[in-house]
Amino acid sequence: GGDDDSGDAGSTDTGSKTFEAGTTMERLNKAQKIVIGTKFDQPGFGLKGLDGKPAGFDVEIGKIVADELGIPEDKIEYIETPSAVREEKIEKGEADIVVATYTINDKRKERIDFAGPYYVAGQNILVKADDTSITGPDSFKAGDKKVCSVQGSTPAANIEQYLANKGSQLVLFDVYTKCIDALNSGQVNAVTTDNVILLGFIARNEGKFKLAGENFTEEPYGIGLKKGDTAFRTFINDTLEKAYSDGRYEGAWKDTAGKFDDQVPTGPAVNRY
Amino acid sequence: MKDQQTVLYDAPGPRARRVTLIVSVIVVLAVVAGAYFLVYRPLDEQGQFSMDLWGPLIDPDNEVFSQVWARLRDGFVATLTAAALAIVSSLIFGTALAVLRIQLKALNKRKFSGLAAPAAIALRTLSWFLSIVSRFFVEIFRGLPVVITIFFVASALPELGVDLGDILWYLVIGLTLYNMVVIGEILRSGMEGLPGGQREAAEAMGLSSFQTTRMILLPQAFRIMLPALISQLVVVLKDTSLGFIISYEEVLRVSGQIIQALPEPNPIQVYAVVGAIYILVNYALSKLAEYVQRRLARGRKTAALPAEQPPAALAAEIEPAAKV
Amino acid sequence: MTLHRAVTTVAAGEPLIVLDSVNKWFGPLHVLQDVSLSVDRGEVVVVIGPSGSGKSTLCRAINRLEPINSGTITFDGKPLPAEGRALARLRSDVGMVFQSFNLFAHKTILQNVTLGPVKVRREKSASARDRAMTLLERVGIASQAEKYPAQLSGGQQQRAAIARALAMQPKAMLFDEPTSALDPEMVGEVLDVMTSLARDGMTMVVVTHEMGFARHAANRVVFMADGQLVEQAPPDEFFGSPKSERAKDFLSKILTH
Amino acid sequence: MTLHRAVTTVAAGEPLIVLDSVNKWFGPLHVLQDVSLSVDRGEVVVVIGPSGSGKSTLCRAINRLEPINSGTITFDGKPLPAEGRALARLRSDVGMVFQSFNLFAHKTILQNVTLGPVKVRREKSASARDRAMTLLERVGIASQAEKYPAQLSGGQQQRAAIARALAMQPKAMLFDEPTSALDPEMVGEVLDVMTSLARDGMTMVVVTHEMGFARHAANRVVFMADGQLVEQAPPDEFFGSPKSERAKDFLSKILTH
Amino acid sequence: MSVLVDHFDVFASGLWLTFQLCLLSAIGALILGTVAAVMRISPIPPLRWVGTAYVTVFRNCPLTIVWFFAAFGLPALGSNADFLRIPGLTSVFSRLGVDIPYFRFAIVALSVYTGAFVCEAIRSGINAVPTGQAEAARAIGLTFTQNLRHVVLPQAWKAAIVPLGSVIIAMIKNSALAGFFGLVGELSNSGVNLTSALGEPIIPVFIGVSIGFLIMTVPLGLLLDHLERRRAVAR
Ligand SMILES: Nc1ncnc2c1ncn2[C@@H]1O[C@H](COP(=O)(O)OP(=O)(O)OP(=O)(O)O)[C@@H](O)[C@H]1O
Ligand SMILES: Nc1ncnc2c1ncn2[C@@H]1O[C@H](COP(=O)(O)OP(=O)(O)OP(=O)(O)O)[C@@H](O)[C@H]1O
Ligand SMILES: [Mg+2]
Ligand SMILES: [Mg+2]
Repeated sequence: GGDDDSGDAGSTDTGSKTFEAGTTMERLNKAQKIVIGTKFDQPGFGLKGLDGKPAGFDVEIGKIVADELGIPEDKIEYIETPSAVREEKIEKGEADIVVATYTINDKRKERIDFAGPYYVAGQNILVKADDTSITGPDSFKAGDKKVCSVQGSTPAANIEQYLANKGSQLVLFDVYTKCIDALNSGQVNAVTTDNVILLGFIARNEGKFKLAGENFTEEPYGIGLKKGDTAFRTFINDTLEKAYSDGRYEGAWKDTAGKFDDQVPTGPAVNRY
Repeated sequence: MKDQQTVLYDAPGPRARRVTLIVSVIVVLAVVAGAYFLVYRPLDEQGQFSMDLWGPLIDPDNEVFSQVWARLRDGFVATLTAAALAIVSSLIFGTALAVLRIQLKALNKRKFSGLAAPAAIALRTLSWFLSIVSRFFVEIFRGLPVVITIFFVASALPELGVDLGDILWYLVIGLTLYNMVVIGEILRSGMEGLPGGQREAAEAMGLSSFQTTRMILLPQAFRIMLPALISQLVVVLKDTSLGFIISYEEVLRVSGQIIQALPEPNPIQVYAVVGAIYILVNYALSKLAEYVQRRLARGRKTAALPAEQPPAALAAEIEPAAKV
Repeated sequence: MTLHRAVTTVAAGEPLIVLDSVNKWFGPLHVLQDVSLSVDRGEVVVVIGPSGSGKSTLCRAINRLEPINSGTITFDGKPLPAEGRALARLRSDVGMVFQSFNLFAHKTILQNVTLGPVKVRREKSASARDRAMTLLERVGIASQAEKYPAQLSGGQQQRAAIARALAMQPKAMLFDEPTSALDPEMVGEVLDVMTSLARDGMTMVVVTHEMGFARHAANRVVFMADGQLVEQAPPDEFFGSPKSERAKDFLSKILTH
Repeated sequence: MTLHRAVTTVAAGEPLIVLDSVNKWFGPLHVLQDVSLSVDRGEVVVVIGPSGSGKSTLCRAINRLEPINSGTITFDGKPLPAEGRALARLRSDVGMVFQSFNLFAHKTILQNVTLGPVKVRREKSASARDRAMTLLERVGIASQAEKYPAQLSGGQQQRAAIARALAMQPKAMLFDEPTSALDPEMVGEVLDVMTSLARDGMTMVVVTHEMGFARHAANRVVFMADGQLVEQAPPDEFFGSPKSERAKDFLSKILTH
Repeated sequence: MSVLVDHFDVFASGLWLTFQLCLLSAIGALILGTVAAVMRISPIPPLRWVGTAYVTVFRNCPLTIVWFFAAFGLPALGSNADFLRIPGLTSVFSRLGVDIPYFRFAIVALSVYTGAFVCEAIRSGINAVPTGQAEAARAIGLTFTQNLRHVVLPQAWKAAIVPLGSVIIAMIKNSALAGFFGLVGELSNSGVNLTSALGEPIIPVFIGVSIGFLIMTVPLGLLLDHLERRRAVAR
């Protein structure tokens, strides 16, 4: 992880931050501790490294928020929040915020609130570098191309509608690395999920893979927090905007997901609903 | 008791020994050739034996060697923790279940003629009801895939407002639900498989039904079933790997994370190493079961080792290596 | 049938065990058919008969290991209790010795013998132990007290089982083919113990094929066939001149070879 | 030892089975110690001795169900073959009857009896069947031919087992405690069959505890103890005046009760 | 509970696919297990070693690892398990013939893993035949193969039926892992898909999945209990 140069601007004045009494910000600052939910198995965004600590763009965003709350890095506790349990962890208060490639949608907003988005991903398709037969999701309609994704994921549900025959075209695993192995050894022709994840694999396997065409969905990643905590949501949105402008956002990207995609994204406009 | 195998054919004479030798040599050659052409060569051509892939696992000088093994160790500790907790609680609850079912069986035969009619009817209904419930419990958890049970526990309990915090506990409960039923049935069939004379002798002496179960049947069932119980430990140890479904960080899930974090992904190598460790540990356990079995057969501190004790629908898991 | 009743009521002493018109079915099989029998205090009754005639069932009915379908069984003046504490108390008054010994395999001989007195009679374990050792002495296996059943020969195990039954200070003893599972050279040692018990005045019901024992130790021989009590008489009379055809036939089969 | 050899070679007839200095170990246990024995054609030899003395092992060694460690066994003038067809042929010449019958549980009585002739001797199944029925007739269970072993009484099963052995038209028969697993009233029927076989001149080696049979059917009684062949003599002589202490002791134990 | 009705087709087709997988794997496991068992009782030591090694490895290794090697090790060896595209079978079990090999890999994984347990069940059946039977057969002069064919195996088969049934039940339950190794549309995978991707409530969906498995396992278990009781009485 490249956290050494991103946080020091704020970490010197830890104690000096003050927040309005009764807010979540004040509570967390007083406690000098925050629990951040993230993924442990998502290269580039949240992946548990060999040192046992998670690293990635989501983790860096979490650190920026913590820093703004006056909490030093070593006081952050990370818990794993796989897709299925994210809402629950927030509702129960087990995680103060969840930064975990968390697509904002209305169904989820019924249970929790989102700050952000801080990044807009989109579903895309990964193919072998010399493959010209697949140019987008429509290439699957013919029924002869096989595609891989992860069990129970939104990308898997999205791609299904482009398939002529699910049984002979779709392969699902529990993690994307298995899809990459299957693509490598020829059991499938393509892997589909959010572009950033795919970019990670392109970078790790130099010259072997490429993206086939443009993103065909929009996946705005947000930061999940307890429903109704508007003050906290506003605070995080402010923090994000601040980070866009003062270079911390760019730094976070470059050290993590930027290793796969040198094109630094512009911070998307936050949605203060 | 002689092994069936040893009486199937005669002690070999000179000609039989010669034939055996020739066939043996052919078999060995075939196995070696098969291993070379079907396994070694294709893997080697793909560079699966390169040190880039194996280094992090077997080369102490590799820069990530110690980190990889530190994580693997944490994974194994997590695996062993879950397995140990699960086996202990399965033993406790399984024993209770077995005793309950045996007692209910005895109770269902009683007429409670000494009591007033309503009380007798109430007691008989209660014991009948409990028998049905325990039977259902057994059938359901014995028939469900353990993955499903674990997943169900981990998602249903929080939804019902029971929050245990650490996912370890969901895994332990899921494993326990299945294994307590299996162990309960092992013990129950062990008790029922004891020579009928043991129970009769105890009852003829004036011991109550519960005393008989507790002092005469259960201790002997434990001894007889010890090998099967140890083999069940192997099952639990293997099944902890199903914790990945609720993202419990046991050794296989940790392995997955290691593979993703290494610069050169090497799933085949990592899983081969982890698999080998699993096999070694479980093999040692089944050897222990075998040893215990032999000691029991020699010492015969129990009334009898029934000819075959695994109850239907369980034998697969409990059949100790020693027995078969 | 009435004849038998007459015989038994004429006998000296006071009846300890009385079976009256006992019937027992196993499903469609009528294994005890209207059996009436009375055993006096101090009497030794030997039951013989072909395999499957219901001898074991009779024996087991007396301490209600086998419930009966009709008729009554009285022990020491009281009808057999049906279940629960009362039944357990009755059973502790009737010692039972099985063909297959049925020693508790996970306990030493001494523990086998003291278990009943301590757990059922709630005796002090020290005194139970002392009495157990005396009994083991009496049946000649005091030196084996600390061993497990599997370490003993069949004859020794059966003698331990007798000591275990005696430890409850029973009013009567039931023996169900106590020597059938023994190697021939061990039969004698068990019969010796039983003979000495009989001499000491224990009330005994013994199912056995050992005609020698029946001849010299029994007060009365009872012959069963097909669930019926066919004939009963003192041993001399029974072996000398059996009345029924079936008894003659049976005796000819087992005494010729 | 030399004495015994002398006795057997003096005997009339021609030896069919000859054991010479046979030794057999089970691990450290020396179960046959330098055993020499010769059985003549038509002779009936009864082997007795305490449990564990090696009687069964001796019996099983004769048709090589148990290989021996040293010494030689000759059958009908030829040493026992070690393996293969020759061994199978030898075994088909030696009938064996076990204590636990060992009838093939999944075949009818008739199938049990015809299996050997058809599969080993390659007889036509019709002729094998005819002969089987004659044999079943002879042992008195022809009416049970179509039943499965489990449907028969012990005595009937053992007689079927004898018929099965006879169906191979053996030159000698080995019996290992053929009546020990039987109810007492069935012992007679099996012994009767064996006695008639003996009368017909079959060469027989019989391990048994039935002293009556030994007395009236045996030409010679062999007493074993601790793996050794301690004493052998005609039955009258052996039962009348046993020479060795161990034989006296053994006889006193099994004949008194 | 309306999920069960709304998505009945999903559950039904999941059950059907799981059933196909189990049926084919059971056949494979029985074949492998029988071969291994024969090897393990043969008089040829290296055959016994191979049989023993097979059983030791697969009994002691978690199924997830076995499955991993079936799904990723086989491709590494250059195989798509095409030997399972058996002409007659592919027309009945269409998944067997599709280009995606994961149904075939699933069969390989389950068969190879279960075969080890089948081997032990068969051996336990052989051991359950009283030794006297084989001895009596030898005593009338039957050879090793005659002995096996006419005396031991016909009886062992009966004794092995119950343990074999238990092994098959365990296999049916183990098939629930197929969804994690590339097989789309199998019962448990359908459940995960309904809850995670389509956001259906967890409890009813998993009750549906559970019913699907119990439909297969419980009757089989009851049948075995029954067989076992009958055998116990017969004995
Ligand atoms: N638990 C039972 N269930 C069904 N039938 C039984 C049961 N116990 C005994 N029987 C049958 O009842 C009849 C009498 O059995 P019992 O054991 O009393 O005979 P026995 O005279 O003791 O015979 P043996 O000399 O063989 O011991 C037999 O036909 C037997 O098969
Ligand atoms: N397969 C075996 N392995 C090890 N020891 C054995 C084996 N078979 C028999 N023995 C031992 O060899 C000795 C002789 O056994 P054997 O069966 O020949 O005695 P036996 O005289 O027939 O006794 P019994 O009257 O009890 O049948 C015994 O001590 C027995 O324990
Ligand atoms: Mg009886
Ligand atoms: Mg013997």
